[in-house]
Amino acid sequence: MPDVRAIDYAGSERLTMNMGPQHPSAHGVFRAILTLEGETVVGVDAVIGYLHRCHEKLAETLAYVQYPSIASKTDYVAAMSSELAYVMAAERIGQFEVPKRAQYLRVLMSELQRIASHCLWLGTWCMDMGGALGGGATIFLYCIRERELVLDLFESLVGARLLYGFHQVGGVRYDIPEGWTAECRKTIALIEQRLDEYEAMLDDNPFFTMRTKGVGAISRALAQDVGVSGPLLRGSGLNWDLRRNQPYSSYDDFQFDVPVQAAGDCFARYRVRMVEFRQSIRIIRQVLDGLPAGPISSRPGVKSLAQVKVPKGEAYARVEGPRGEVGCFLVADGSNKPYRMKWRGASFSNLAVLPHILIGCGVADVVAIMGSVDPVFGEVDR
Amino acid sequence: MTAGHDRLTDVRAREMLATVAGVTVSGTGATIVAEVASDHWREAAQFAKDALGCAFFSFLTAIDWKDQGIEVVAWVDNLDAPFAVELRTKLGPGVTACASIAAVYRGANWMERECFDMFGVRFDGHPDLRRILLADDWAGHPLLKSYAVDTPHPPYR
Amino acid sequence: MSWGALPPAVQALVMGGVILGALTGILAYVTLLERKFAARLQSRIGPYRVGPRGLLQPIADGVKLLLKEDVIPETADRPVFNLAPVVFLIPCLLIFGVIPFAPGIGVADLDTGVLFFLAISSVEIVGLFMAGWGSNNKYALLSAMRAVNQIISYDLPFIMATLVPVMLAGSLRLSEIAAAQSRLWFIAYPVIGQIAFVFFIITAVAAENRVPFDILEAESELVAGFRVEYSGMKFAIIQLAEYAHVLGTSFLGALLFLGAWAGPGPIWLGPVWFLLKALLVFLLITWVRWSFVRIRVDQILRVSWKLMLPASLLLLLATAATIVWRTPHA
Amino acid sequence: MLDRKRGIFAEAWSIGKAVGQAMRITFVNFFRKPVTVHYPTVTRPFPNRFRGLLALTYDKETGEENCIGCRLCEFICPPAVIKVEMLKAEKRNYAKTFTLELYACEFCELCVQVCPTDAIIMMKSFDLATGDRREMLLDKDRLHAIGLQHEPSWATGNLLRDMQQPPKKESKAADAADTADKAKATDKAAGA
Repeated sequence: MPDVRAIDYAGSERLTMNMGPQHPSAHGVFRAILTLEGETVVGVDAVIGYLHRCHEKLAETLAYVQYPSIASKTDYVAAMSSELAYVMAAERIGQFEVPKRAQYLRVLMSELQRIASHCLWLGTWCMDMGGALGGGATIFLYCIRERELVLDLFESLVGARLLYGFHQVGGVRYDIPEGWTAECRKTIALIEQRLDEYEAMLDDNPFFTMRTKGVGAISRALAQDVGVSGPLLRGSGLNWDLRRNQPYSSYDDFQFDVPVQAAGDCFARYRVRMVEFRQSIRIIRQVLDGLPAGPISSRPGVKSLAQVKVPKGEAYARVEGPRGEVGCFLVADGSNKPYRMKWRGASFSNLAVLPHILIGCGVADVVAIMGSVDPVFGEVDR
Repeated sequence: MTAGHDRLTDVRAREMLATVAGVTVSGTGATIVAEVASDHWREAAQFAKDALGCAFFSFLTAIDWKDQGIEVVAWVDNLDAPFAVELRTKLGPGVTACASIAAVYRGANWMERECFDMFGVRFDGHPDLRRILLADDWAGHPLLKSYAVDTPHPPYR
Repeated sequence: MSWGALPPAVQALVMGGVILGALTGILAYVTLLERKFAARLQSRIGPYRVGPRGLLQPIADGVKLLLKEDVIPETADRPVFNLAPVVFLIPCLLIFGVIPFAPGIGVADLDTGVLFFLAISSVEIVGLFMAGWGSNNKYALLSAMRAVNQIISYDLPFIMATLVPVMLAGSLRLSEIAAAQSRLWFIAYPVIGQIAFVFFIITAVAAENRVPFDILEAESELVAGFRVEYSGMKFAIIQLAEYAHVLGTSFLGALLFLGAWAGPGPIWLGPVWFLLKALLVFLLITWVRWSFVRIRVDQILRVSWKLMLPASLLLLLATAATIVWRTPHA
Repeated sequence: MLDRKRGIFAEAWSIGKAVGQAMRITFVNFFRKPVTVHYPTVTRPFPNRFRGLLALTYDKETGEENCIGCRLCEFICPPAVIKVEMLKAEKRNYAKTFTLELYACEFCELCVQVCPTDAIIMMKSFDLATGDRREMLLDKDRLHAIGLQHEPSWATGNLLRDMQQPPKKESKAADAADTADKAKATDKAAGA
């Protein structure tokens, strides 16, 4: 029974409309059963679970050496930060030491992944709002063009474009080939220049601001109460970023500032993410300048299943992914397979805020709000 | 913020939490692990939110300890004086009912539905307890250790 | 049998046939022009596989739509559903009847040319709403309702914007308006011309439901608007009608503001200049289309009633004032 | 769109400026070279470490099959798509059958990493589209054929493991020591 708030229009009967699961702006597989009064939404029931593969049961049957490349399939748009969460949880239980170079590489890859993920967010959001045959598609193609450059970097480093298996317990599996750093510097310089173009096209563009200012406002209390995190939390005025508040993998060696907007509406989230673009570029430059030499893993490469054994214990490792706090709560029983793994997906909680803020907005706003929440359904359904 | 009190640090929070009935505190540094008796579950959550100011709800899940029964874990954060409270309650062998904290934290609504979906834990007081990820007519609760033990080594192709 | 000896009726018939044939050819290749132009705007190539460098693409599209099965939904209101594309197409082709492509060439150069053009071009809403209603589909109905009030609310400013050159030229006959611009194109008119041209483009974009006002088939919400149940030949007719309407408006814009066939070179080059100017206006509309995000339907209506209508009324008053002030008192 | 305080003209002016700016960007882009290529005729270059199709290799000098049927790749593969049967012989062992279900392979490169004799590697090619799923069930000689068709990418078992070599023994004596002999132990087990 959707939580329907009684808005009494005189006699106009209600229209129940299905948005999804294969709706063009559904960002993957999500179905919202909207009850409409004319154009405004009066009731929302979200149906998820279409992409459910039970990662948590899989984690109980796959060893510590196998699961990182499967962990990247939870949030397939930000694979690096998903793997990092799992690997850090195991390292925290077993007190495995990670060499300095591996920590720097992890930071570098997470920030590159943030840029690529934010590119996809901006592109699909504008495509939702602007129409596939209109201005939205233009910005979508610009963003995809930039994202391809970052994916090429990942491809020359790891060999794959989206799902890497880059991390392993105790460090990373690949080192940077020569000539990669120069290519990386060239790419982020180009992206920085292209960012100014996106902002010129969108920032004070009346069509864009009309669609986003004051739409889908999330209050500070509601944000914390539902567990919304990342750009949504910082868009609602909360200065909370795991990279700075609870630094992991030597994030405290780098200077970067955390954007916070007070309004909490779609435009605030847009501003937060655009500033995050630039901060990630700033971090990448600092990492590339200070990359130490040395080994990339404190344990030998994967040779057999029983190679990594994590002693008995529990740990909750939190990573600041592009969509928010990606956490992996790991219970280890000393064997080479975890006893229980809970995956805290950022998009799951970010999506849980939708039924609270969609009541009362128009159908077109539902699309704009969905885009600004930027859910990825591999992470929602796990 | 909640009831005006001085700069709440994790040390003070630990003492305040210890005074609550049915709660034994452990854990080091900024993470306070609170073992809660299952009948004090909702009061402990309410206390954490109001007195300790843990407004940020991170997640709620369960662990199936086979014969010792199911243990429900909730992780809440105080973002200003950064410390985290890990509320844990053992439901006892064979018990699958637990108090719902969806009234305290709205984020727990979906998390508890997922816990019911995966573990079969019935949260009484939950406004709309039904399966969230699996189909409504799905038989069994996958994350229980007793589930699908007989199926051969994956893949299930 | 020289051209003059033919009875006027046959003359008009032959001229109509010639223009219709030329028009379908131009329309087909206008779609390709738009796709290639939009592709370049988005740093990609556009259709290149069919024929040399993609030139046969429109023909391929036409044949494909012809061969596609023509599905009629079972619960559709059959007569309304089948008639809608035709009612949608007729006005869009009729508007070309009144446009003079060169001093002598033109099907019918009515003395109330502009009035005829505006009246006929707003009849297409009937066909559109029939399509929305006929297909008995929730999304189509919602989008048809939106379309009706959007087009009506933007027709008024559109009429005001087209009246400015009419007042400057002092006549409704299109060829006279073109002739009046021999000295000075109306777009070059000191202040009034530029504002009128900008208004014309904005309302033209809105009247044809192009982005940023294309709430009508906002696929992220309404999946394809009123066309969702159409397929095969009927879908091709609706597409053709829509492009015909845009092309008709850009021909009108070229005639009203850019001095239809005025241009250097011999006299018979007139129609070519006219076509080039029309394509220029068409590309301008397309350029606007590919640069903006769509705005919400209630915002569109608010913009139209609160901003466009008062502004265009003001513009008309200003034009009248300048005309009275500039013409020496008789 | 119409906030009263700035008056109609300032409002119209800012809208005009923003509209002009947005259209300038699309216009500037009109003259940039398009990034898309005519795919089938023009293909983008493969990076050196490309993870493409899987293939079995032959030993360079002796021309023999590298695979010794040790089934390490079968155990490590997360979706368990590889099935190997060992054929015992006097000097060394061979793989009697080696099937790989390509339609379920995730290209995670763990099998290449664990292979002690660099038998299974990945090629710089990805287009093996077939009309029939059964063709995606690759057997030994199909895998060998693919190995000869395309250009192999950089990664082989030993190269990957050397890259991940943990710090030298003297710097972290205790930890490195036991992991090193554990690694040797598994080598011996694999080699036997």
